[in-house]
Amino acid sequence: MRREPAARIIGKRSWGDFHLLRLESPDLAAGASPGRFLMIRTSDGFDPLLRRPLSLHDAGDVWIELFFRVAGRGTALLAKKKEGETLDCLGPLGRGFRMDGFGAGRTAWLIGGGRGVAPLYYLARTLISRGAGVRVFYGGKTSAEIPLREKFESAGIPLDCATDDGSFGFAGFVTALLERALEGGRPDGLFACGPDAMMKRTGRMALGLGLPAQLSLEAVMGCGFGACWGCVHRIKKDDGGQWRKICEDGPVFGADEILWEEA
Amino acid sequence: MRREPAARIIGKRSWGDFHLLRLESPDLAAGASPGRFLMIRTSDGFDPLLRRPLSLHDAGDVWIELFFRVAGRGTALLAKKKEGETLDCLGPLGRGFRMDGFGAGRTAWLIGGGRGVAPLYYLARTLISRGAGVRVFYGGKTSAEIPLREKFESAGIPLDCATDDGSFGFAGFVTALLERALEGGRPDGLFACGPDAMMKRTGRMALGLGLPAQLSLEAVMGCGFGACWGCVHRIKKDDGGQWRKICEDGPVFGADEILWEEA
Amino acid sequence: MADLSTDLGFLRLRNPVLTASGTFGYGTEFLPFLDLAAVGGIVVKGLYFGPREGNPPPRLVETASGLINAIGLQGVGVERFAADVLPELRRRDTAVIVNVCGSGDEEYYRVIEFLDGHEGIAAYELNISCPNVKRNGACPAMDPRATREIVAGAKRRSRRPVIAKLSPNVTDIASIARAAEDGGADGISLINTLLAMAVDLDTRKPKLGNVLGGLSGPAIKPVALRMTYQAARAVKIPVIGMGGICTGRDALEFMLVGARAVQVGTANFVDPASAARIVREIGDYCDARGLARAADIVGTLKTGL
Amino acid sequence: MADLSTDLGFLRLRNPVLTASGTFGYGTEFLPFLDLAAVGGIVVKGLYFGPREGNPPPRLVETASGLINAIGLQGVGVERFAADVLPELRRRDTAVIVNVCGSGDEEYYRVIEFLDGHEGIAAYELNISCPNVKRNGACPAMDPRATREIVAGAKRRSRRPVIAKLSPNVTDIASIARAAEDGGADGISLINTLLAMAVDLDTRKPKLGNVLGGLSGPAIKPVALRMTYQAARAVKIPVIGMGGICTGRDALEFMLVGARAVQVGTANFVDPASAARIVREIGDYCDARGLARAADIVGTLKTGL
Ligand SMILES: Cc1cc2nc3c(=O)[nH]c(=O)nc-3n(C[C@H](O)[C@H](O)[C@H](O)COP(=O)(O)OP(=O)(O)OC[C@H]3O[C@@H](n4cnc5c(N)ncnc54)[C@H](O)[C@@H]3O)c2cc1C
Ligand SMILES: Cc1cc2nc3c(=O)[nH]c(=O)nc-3n(C[C@H](O)[C@H](O)[C@H](O)COP(=O)(O)OP(=O)(O)OC[C@H]3O[C@@H](n4cnc5c(N)ncnc54)[C@H](O)[C@@H]3O)c2cc1C
Ligand SMILES: Cc1cc2nc3c(=O)[nH]c(=O)nc-3n(C[C@H](O)[C@H](O)[C@H](O)COP(=O)(O)O)c2cc1C
Ligand SMILES: Cc1cc2nc3c(=O)[nH]c(=O)nc-3n(C[C@H](O)[C@H](O)[C@H](O)COP(=O)(O)O)c2cc1C
Ligand code: FES
Ligand code: FES
Repeated sequence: MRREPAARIIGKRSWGDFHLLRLESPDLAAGASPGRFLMIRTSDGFDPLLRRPLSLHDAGDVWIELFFRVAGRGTALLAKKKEGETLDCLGPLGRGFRMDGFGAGRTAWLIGGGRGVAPLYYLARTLISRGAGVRVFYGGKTSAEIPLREKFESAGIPLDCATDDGSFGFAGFVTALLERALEGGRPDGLFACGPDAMMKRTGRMALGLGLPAQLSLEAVMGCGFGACWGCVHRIKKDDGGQWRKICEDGPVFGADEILWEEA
Repeated sequence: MRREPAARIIGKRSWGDFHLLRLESPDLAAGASPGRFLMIRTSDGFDPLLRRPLSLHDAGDVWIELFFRVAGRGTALLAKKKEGETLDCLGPLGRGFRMDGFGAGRTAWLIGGGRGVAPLYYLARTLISRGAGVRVFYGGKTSAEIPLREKFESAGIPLDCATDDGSFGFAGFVTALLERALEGGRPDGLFACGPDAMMKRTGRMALGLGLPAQLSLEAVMGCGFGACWGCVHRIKKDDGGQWRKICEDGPVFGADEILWEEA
Repeated sequence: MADLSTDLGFLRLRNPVLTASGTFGYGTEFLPFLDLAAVGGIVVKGLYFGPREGNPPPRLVETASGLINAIGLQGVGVERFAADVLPELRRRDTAVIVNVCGSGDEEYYRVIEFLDGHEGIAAYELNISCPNVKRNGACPAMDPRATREIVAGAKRRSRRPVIAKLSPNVTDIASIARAAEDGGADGISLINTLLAMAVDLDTRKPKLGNVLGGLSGPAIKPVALRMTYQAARAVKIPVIGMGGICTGRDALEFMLVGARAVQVGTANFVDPASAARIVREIGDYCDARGLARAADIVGTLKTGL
Repeated sequence: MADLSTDLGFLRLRNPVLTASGTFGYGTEFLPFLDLAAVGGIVVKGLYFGPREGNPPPRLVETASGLINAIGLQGVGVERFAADVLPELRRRDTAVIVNVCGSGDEEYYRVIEFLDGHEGIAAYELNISCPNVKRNGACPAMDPRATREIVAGAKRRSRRPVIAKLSPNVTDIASIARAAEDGGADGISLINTLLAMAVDLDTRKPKLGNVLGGLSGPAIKPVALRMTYQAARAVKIPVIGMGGICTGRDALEFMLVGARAVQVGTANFVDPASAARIVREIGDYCDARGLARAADIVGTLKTGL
């Protein structure tokens, strides 16, 4: 029977609205793989009521890390937690990135925007440890919104940054940076996480070039483990589409599976 | 226009379930007098929704103190607050103890049980500074429930303690201790704060002996400033009684004004 | 600065924020906390003809993001209101709406006839929806016919505009709203509290002296918003929305679904300056979005229907 | 250890805690978190005859202490349920109640007739109260006559007990409860969700793909408790209470006002082991108070009426 482990915060770093927590928990670490996520309680009371989904940002033998941006009340409460406090976490949940085939001699390009970069650090580390070549494209509105660039760099992960305002790296969307890079060469696969618009664009690009791409999707989640049917996205089926659960069948889907609604 | 001052916690002490907070706030201190109270928010969210009433436990020129016992969710949240954090407080509110006439040569006996002792420290200090003779009767279930006894003693306030289990001082209710003391002598007035049963008993005793007594009553409070009519208690009027607001017309009433409902 | 003024047809308000009846006392309780001229107007505590005792305590229970009350409309009655409170309110620059109560239709009419003889009242709000008085929570606003009749009766007698305050404890709020309109109401306001209950497991007794009470506060906002939306689509007279409003954004959401003005209730207890703060927040929102008039947002929800 | 067993007349349960339909999937989703044999029984997600697409997202909005959903009963239909889910559930030692849906009366009956041919179902719960399907939130449980007729129709066809699940979106819950009883229901369950709405101020659009949705969770508990109380006093058949139950004490409060069993809904999302924990907490409470049988608390509220 899976229990809800109360994980202790053993490390914390903050950059403005962005926060990184390291939790001690062999249970959570045991089920960890890149792209999977936890459902986390942010208050003891009933307001906010629901848990919040956060991706595994990294994991070791007895610890995991979370990286998040304050988006509303739940994440604001989470940002107030201090070292030594415990978090009520459920997980790891969902189907993460599929890395089979990505070993020596294969290259993977990872694209993340804003908080969407969270799962990519863990993914990059894991792919590299399998021998794959990795390049990360990391975008934000301003240089303050790409706080993890040093972390990637000091881990020796090749990194290209983009900021909308040009305050660091390429000036423009990270998808435009990716587009430019794709003119110069092709990886064996793309892995992306970020807002819907970015996922849609990355997916289109990949499909256009015939590149396999895995996209991690977001949705408001009621439960995180397949019980509420609240988190659906349209996924291809036969000749049409079908609402499938992001929490259970995803959050990572192939770009070729995803159907985007007309806006 | 009265504002809600956000008061900073500049000191904290705890004894198990009991906590003492010192808040820096010239605004709150300005309106302070013994028996008045504050309405305090315990959460940023909507659960708990309402403020919680807490008496002034002491006050100086730019600070006030609160002394409370964890009774439920609101006070539990309050107990978690740390030095340096701010509290959203409304007040001081209500009509406190009336001390006119209590100067040199007059004696006041103060009776408090459990958290009900909170306002009596401030009252005792103030009466003493006016020259009155003061004696405090302080009761709790066990010795752990009378944590303020050292504080009273080091302030030189004469103190008689009672515990239900006899683990400290007189063995029995503080009202029984008072009863015994009244056999040996009479003060010029009684001042009491505690649970309803204790207030009822103290009031009866005072009326029987023809002693003036002021009792501080409790009720669940919606607003604390007279707007919701939620906190009423039956108060004598002409030949009958009338629901009067504890927050505005009290919380301190004369024992001779209060009508107790039959249980 | 955006224009916040609000036209209810029968009444022009400086801004769309009123205080809800029973949550703002007689107004004077709030003088230490806010300037009455900062809000669009105040709806005073429900008035019966004579003074009322109200229900035995406990009268309040806090629930998850909500509050149940069973005050039972304790109050001073019209004579003392007219003698003591009205003169005080007349000196403040604010629209005063009186929440009118009655044990039967006749009492409502007597309250109106009495108050019609006094100045300083902008409109009456007929409280036909209070669940705290009768022990089963019944009220005229639960039935279209009773609603139409009492509104028509009040209109016939009143020299002032009449707003019908509706109950959420109904199957079909649209039909009740239409009944109020048919009866001649100048406007409707909703929602009053949801009939509710709390019990003490240990003593096995109800937590309220009155057994049943009315639920208010943020907990009920999603229901209030839905009913305001349904009512606003059902009638042509102006709708005043309320239920759990705590911020300027909350207020604007009610306007978005069709309310021309809003009332702030339980929030006044938590933060006595709420109503004035909400006015400021509405202004700030409009300014930030470049909206010239707050009223332009009324009923502009895009449902794709 | 107190005896937690619960007799609904038509069904004996090991304890009074069921999981509420739509909040517990088909049961199997929870196998990693709890032992299905620990709860009194499970009510599976609402089933139409055929597979259903459900509503477009967004389908959920969190509110103060509550959750609005407009899932729209996405589901696999009876054939796949009988083929894939039922055999799996039969292997678990728990009572399975199927929540039966329909677009019209006939579809309800077809679901029942089909499922009557399969083993491993303890009872049907007629979902005549789902506010998420039609855009105005209407449902049979809003009308006494429609309730009586559909219940009677289901009873005539079913070889199994039929529980009618009632809507809170009504003026008079007692009359609907009696209509279900008159129609021959073996029990009633309540409340389904409160019809609600949320809007996005900035985009001026509804926050739910379906515009309206149903409010659940702790926010609605005071309303649910009141309606359970009123319904239990109106009928003789057993009442199953729900709405915001998160703890053993919550569950016992519903029993105190007259529910013979309870259902746990939204709490399953927050803590997937909720239902089993609530069973434990009921046991602990009874033991601490020296209550030999949890069922003894049913309907023992002292109202002084
Ligand atoms: C599988 C998954 C993994 C995620 N991983 C991370 C992560 O590693 N780091 C990170 O910073 N964020 C992550 N998110 C997003 C994160 O869950 C939301 O930012 C968070 O739930 C917002 O909660 P809140 O209470 O702070 O904001 P709220 O006040 O609830 O909402 C603020 C705004 O965000 C929107 N929102 C709320 N929940 C979600 C959601 N689940 N998805 C998208 N938008 C939402 C709301 O509609 C609103 O506009 C992830 C989301 C999913 C689905
Ligand atoms: C004027 C006044 C002054 C007070 N001063 C102090 C003080 O200085 N120190 C102190 O420790 N306590 C004081 N109290 C009591 C204190 O307000 C309550 O203990 C507190 O509100 C409980 O909140 P909670 O959220 O912790 O408990 P809840 O979970 O709200 O309730 C726990 C239990 O306490 C009961 N309760 C809740 N509110 C009150 C209330 N206002 N009065 C009585 N019972 C209540 C509830 O019914 C419940 O049984 C005072 C009360 C009043 C009215
Ligand atoms: C303590 C209290 C007293 C109330 N008294 C009245 C009243 O006298 N007349 C009335 O029409 N509504 C009364 N109401 C209902 C409010 O005016 C309002 O309709 C309801 O509380 C919903 O708004 P809210 O959620 O903002 O509080 C009262 C509400 C509360 C909480
Ligand atoms: C996401 C969700 C889906 C639901 N689906 C159904 C359903 O299929 N059939 C049904 O009768 N009730 C359904 N309900 C209502 C619940 O069974 C229950 O009546 C309601 O949520 C109140 O209980 P709660 O507050 O404990 O959640 C659903 C509720 C939620 C939150
Ligand atoms: S979040 Fe509940 S099914 Fe996906
Ligand atoms: S607490 Fe509101 S009137 Fe006293």
